[in-house]
Amino acid sequence: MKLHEYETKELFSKYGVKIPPGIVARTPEEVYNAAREIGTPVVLKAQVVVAGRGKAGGVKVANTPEEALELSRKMFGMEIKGLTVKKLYVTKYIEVEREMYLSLIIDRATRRYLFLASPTGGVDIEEIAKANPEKIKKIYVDPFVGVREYHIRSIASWLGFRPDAPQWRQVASVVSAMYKIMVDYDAELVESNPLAVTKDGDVIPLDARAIVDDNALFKHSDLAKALEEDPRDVTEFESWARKVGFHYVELDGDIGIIGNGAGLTMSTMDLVYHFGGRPANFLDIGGGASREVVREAVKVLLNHPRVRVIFVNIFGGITRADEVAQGIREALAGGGKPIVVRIKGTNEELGRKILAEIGVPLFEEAEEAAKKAVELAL
Amino acid sequence: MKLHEYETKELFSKYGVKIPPGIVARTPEEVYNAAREIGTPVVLKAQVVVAGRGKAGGVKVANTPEEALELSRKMFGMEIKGLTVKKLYVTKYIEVEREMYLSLIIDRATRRYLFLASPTGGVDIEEIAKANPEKIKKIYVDPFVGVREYHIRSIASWLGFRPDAPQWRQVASVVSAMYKIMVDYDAELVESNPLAVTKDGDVIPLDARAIVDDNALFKHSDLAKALEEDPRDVTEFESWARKVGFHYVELDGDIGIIGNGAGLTMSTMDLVYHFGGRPANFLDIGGGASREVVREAVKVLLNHPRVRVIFVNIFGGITRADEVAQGIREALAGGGKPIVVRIKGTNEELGRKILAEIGVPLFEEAEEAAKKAVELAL
Amino acid sequence: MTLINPNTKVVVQGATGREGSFHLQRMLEYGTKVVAGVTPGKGGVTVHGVPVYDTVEEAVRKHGVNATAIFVPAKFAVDALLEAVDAGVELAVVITEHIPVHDMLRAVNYAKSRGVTVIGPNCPGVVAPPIRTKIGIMPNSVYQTPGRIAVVSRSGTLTYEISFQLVKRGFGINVAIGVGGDPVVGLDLMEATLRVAQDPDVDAIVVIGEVGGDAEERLAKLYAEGAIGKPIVAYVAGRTAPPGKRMGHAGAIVMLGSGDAGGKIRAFREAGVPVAETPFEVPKLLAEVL
Amino acid sequence: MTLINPNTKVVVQGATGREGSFHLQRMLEYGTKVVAGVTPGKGGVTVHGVPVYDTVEEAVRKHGVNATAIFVPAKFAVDALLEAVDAGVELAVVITEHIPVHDMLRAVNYAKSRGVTVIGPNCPGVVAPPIRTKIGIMPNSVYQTPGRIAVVSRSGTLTYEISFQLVKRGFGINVAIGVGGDPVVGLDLMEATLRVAQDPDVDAIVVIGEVGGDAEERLAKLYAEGAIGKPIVAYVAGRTAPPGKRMGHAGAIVMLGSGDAGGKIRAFREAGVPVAETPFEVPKLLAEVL
Repeated sequence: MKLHEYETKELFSKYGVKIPPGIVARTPEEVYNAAREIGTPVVLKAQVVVAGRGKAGGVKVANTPEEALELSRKMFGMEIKGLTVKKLYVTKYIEVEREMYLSLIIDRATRRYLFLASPTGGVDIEEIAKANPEKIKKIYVDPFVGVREYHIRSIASWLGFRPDAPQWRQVASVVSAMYKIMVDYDAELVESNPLAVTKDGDVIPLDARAIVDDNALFKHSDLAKALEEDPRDVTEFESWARKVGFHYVELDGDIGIIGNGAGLTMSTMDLVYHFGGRPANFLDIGGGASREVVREAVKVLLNHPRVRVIFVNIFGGITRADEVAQGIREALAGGGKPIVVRIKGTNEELGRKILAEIGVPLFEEAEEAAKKAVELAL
Repeated sequence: MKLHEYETKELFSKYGVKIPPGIVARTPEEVYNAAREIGTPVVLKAQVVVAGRGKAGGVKVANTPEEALELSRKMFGMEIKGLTVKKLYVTKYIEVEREMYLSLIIDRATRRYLFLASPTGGVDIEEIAKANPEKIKKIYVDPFVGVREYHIRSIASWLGFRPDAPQWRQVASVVSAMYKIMVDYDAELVESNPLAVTKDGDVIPLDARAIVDDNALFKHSDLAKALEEDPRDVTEFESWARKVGFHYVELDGDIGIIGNGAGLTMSTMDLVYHFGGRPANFLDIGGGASREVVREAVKVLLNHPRVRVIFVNIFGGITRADEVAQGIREALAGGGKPIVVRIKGTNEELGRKILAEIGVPLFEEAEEAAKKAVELAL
Repeated sequence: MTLINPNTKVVVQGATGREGSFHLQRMLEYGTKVVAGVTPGKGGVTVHGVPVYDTVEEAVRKHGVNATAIFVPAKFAVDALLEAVDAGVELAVVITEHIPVHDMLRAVNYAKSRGVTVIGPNCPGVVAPPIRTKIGIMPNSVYQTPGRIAVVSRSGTLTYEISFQLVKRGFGINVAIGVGGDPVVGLDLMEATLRVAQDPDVDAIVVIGEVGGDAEERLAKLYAEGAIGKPIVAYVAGRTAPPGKRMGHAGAIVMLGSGDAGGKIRAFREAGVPVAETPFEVPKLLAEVL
Repeated sequence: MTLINPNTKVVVQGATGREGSFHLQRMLEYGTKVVAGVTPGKGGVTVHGVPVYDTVEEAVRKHGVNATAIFVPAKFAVDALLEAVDAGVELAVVITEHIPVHDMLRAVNYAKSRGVTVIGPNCPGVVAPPIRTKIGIMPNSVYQTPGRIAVVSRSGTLTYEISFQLVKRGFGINVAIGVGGDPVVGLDLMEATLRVAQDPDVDAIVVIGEVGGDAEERLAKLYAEGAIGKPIVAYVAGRTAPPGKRMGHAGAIVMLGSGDAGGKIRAFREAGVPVAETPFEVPKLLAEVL
């Protein structure tokens, strides 16, 4: 779950970090009132969970409440990288002296938490890594040890502060807060970019974002509720698909993909692409998927406006082929689109038989099946 | 710091464990009122931090408030193993079906927490270990893992309960509370003995005690304050000595011992005993002790009524011999007792010279010095 | 044999559950010495003739169990793993999916500190046809042909698919390890490859990667440095995966600009590892490097 | 040499403090390669000619430090130890006394999981006369005679005392290790003895125990099983220590009925280890077993 800037900043604030005054607004009137309350100049920031919203016109400065009202009318409803702007975060305009970068992730290789710190920020970490890799320092934190003074020391001095500078404790506060957010909220990423030194000499997270582990949302009912109310980065199809319980990602082609297992499903997409087709989606029915899930999966693609051919590629491990076949049969009972099915695995023969009964062709190999799917989509 | 039964039980209660109703009383009148409030029969329990107070007459049942008043008059002021009874814990009398044993310590060998559980309790663990060693089960808990369901399962089933028994969750609650007390309060021991199954079928800590790491008291100002107000298991001399800042333990002989380092000081006691003398105390001035501390140490023993000879045995490591010598000289300025001094170590010659100036004999070897001290004490 | 051997004695945690019971039977059929099951509160029953206990400790004490297959639900899986570690198993295969990553991070570190090898979570496990031992959920039918090829993979079904292709073209399999699709796994693609490379009975290794993380890049680097010492053929899934999107596996995501399939394929090729364009090309490339 | 060797390069944490600075100089005088100091916020100064840094990481990077001597106050000592572990030292000697035991419990476990050997806390350290290297606070004057006797002890000053007696009677010392007086130490009396026993340059081991815990009993058991393989002479302090009282060292206490000196002496004697009645008897018994 990707957290909005305002949600992330609220967490920073909860853990004692000073953040710029800000109000979330859902209508131009709310923007106007917020601008008056906060005091102009203000910044209007589109709350969409994508990078680069500034370049896309999602961040504007308003010098009066009236200007804020005016600007917000254009910003609400804007599309930024496919996402519609529904909320604006109205924040105090802050004069900035220097922009830094600080993020916290889980490092897969070392199985530790990892801070990435750079004394220059404001652009994506990828860009810093390309232009000035020597500016990025890695500070590892073991989960059994947690953030300690020596980590803070390492980060604060790398960001350019001396222990006796007033900013030192502010950096310490940001570092501690990021770690607490990471651990307490099961985050996979907590980022402040830019982490700014203001003209007044304060260190504040001028922008911030976080991604929370979807597998841990059961522990965080407040976030789960926020996600329910504002699915943020998913299309209607994605949202629906996830509610049914499988992994679904929207792509831009016309061949609907259903696979079991993430790797096989991705490989099926790649295979379609390899033979000249364009996958419309990623739909993984997962391990141990029930007949009902398979049925719903096929139905999603039957209803998908862009999908012209459905390609089901199942190599049975924990999934039982007869369950898959029955799900497909049930889904097709209500009419259909061309379907190419390949099943191999557990209870395979039974699955084949079930499909044969409804006249759906079966392929032995995914390669032939992929070619057939691409052919049907032409 | 040894916690009283009532203090330990309050911690159990804080962490959600049901404990028998109880009130701490400091006067017979308070006992009477407590007995009325709680409802008789009640148990009067002397709050002294030693084992075996029951056998010593420190635990009595009263059937009426009047009887409680009467009994308490005899109990207040009682001496139990050298400690005076100043507080009685008045608790509801509980009918007991079965007595169990459960404690939590730090296991030095494995560097893990260790629960000791026995389905029969009420006597010291040493006695269980002697009579029924097979009844004691050890359940290790790693500090990075903490108490988990599987530990609770192991303990609860060993204590004789089935997962569907109502006592199962009560044992779980006791286990969790003990672990929390252990970690949150830096305890070295948390014990419930007996942990009782009542006639009503409840599992409750009928008696409980805990020892908190003295080195961690700075984290627990509430406990430090309680210790200040009620030094509990120390004599006046011990209390004084500890306030000065060194380790002091009262023994029953007449040769006062001052050493640097715990091992050497114990060895000095043993040496005196080996040559037929009786050590009066253990006084370790520690590593890096200042002149002031040494002076106060000698003064303590000068003022000690039982000490007839003082034996200072210093082998200088982190301690500087000249500092020791100066401390001794300063202490002796106000009059004295026979003193035998042996110093060896850092700045040794300087120390020797200082002592020579005030006519205190110096020994090369502790063995000769010990013999001399024993001789002087005859 | 890597990870497992003829003395491997397995306990199934979650043995009385639907999946646990189903796969316990498949493991027995394959030849695995499944000697015990564990389901707290169900101690005393048997599943497919295998005795079930309340605790792993009991299974270890009574049957000398040294490996576990964990099928318990995500909320309880970390506890099950820690219990197995504390009970003294040497290998833990965590099949369970959807375990919170921070919990697994701590558990994996703990297991390592106790010298326990963890495979998974969210993995198909490990299978060794030469000794007919499987701890996991791979389809038995695919792993009937022993041989000298090792398969190491971040995927489940794609592993079966490619193993199937290998067998079909006459290759035999020494061991197949699915390391798991989560961001934090006990043994990652690089580490597992390094392990199988040390087995004298392995001639070549098929590595199946996917988007997310940098295990493929780290492996490519090791290979280039000569640390593997055996031929590798790679396949990487997810060339058509969009950035910033989680592709089924919790670990299959391009984040902070790193982990895309293109970069991994490039890293392999630059290190001299041939990369198959499709799963079906793997046997062909394998034949070329042997 | 056990624990230290001619390539041991030491950083002193808390180098600018009173004790740290004092002992840094003593270590230099003895011959120890003290190449750096660390005091957060004091980076840039020098102490007795040794450069001081803000972080251990810097000391490691610039001087190839592989061992640390920690002199920082109790409240900060655990952080200092963890910092050293994360910075990659191989050996950490924690001199500091009064560290909360739970904090040390976690730190020692963590250090072990990272392969770092910890000596202490609340210890005099380690000294090896043959290579004139000392990490700790032992008086240099006592350790001037290299030889083939190892001394392993839970005490500080008592170790110097007995080492002094040994040297006086003509014995030379290979290594002396004070394992520390706390209940939880990085390497306990048994473990440290096991380590020195493996050194071919050690002929016999003097073990100095005291009340509290069961390290002496465990060592006696190992000895009886033949796991030490070298003669041991023991001394145990605290025969006159009353039960339930902490005797200076946090670890020197008889608790739950175990840990008294009598039991330890009995365990040693039953295992065939001679136990000296006084420190001064140690050299005599040593001469008898050699």
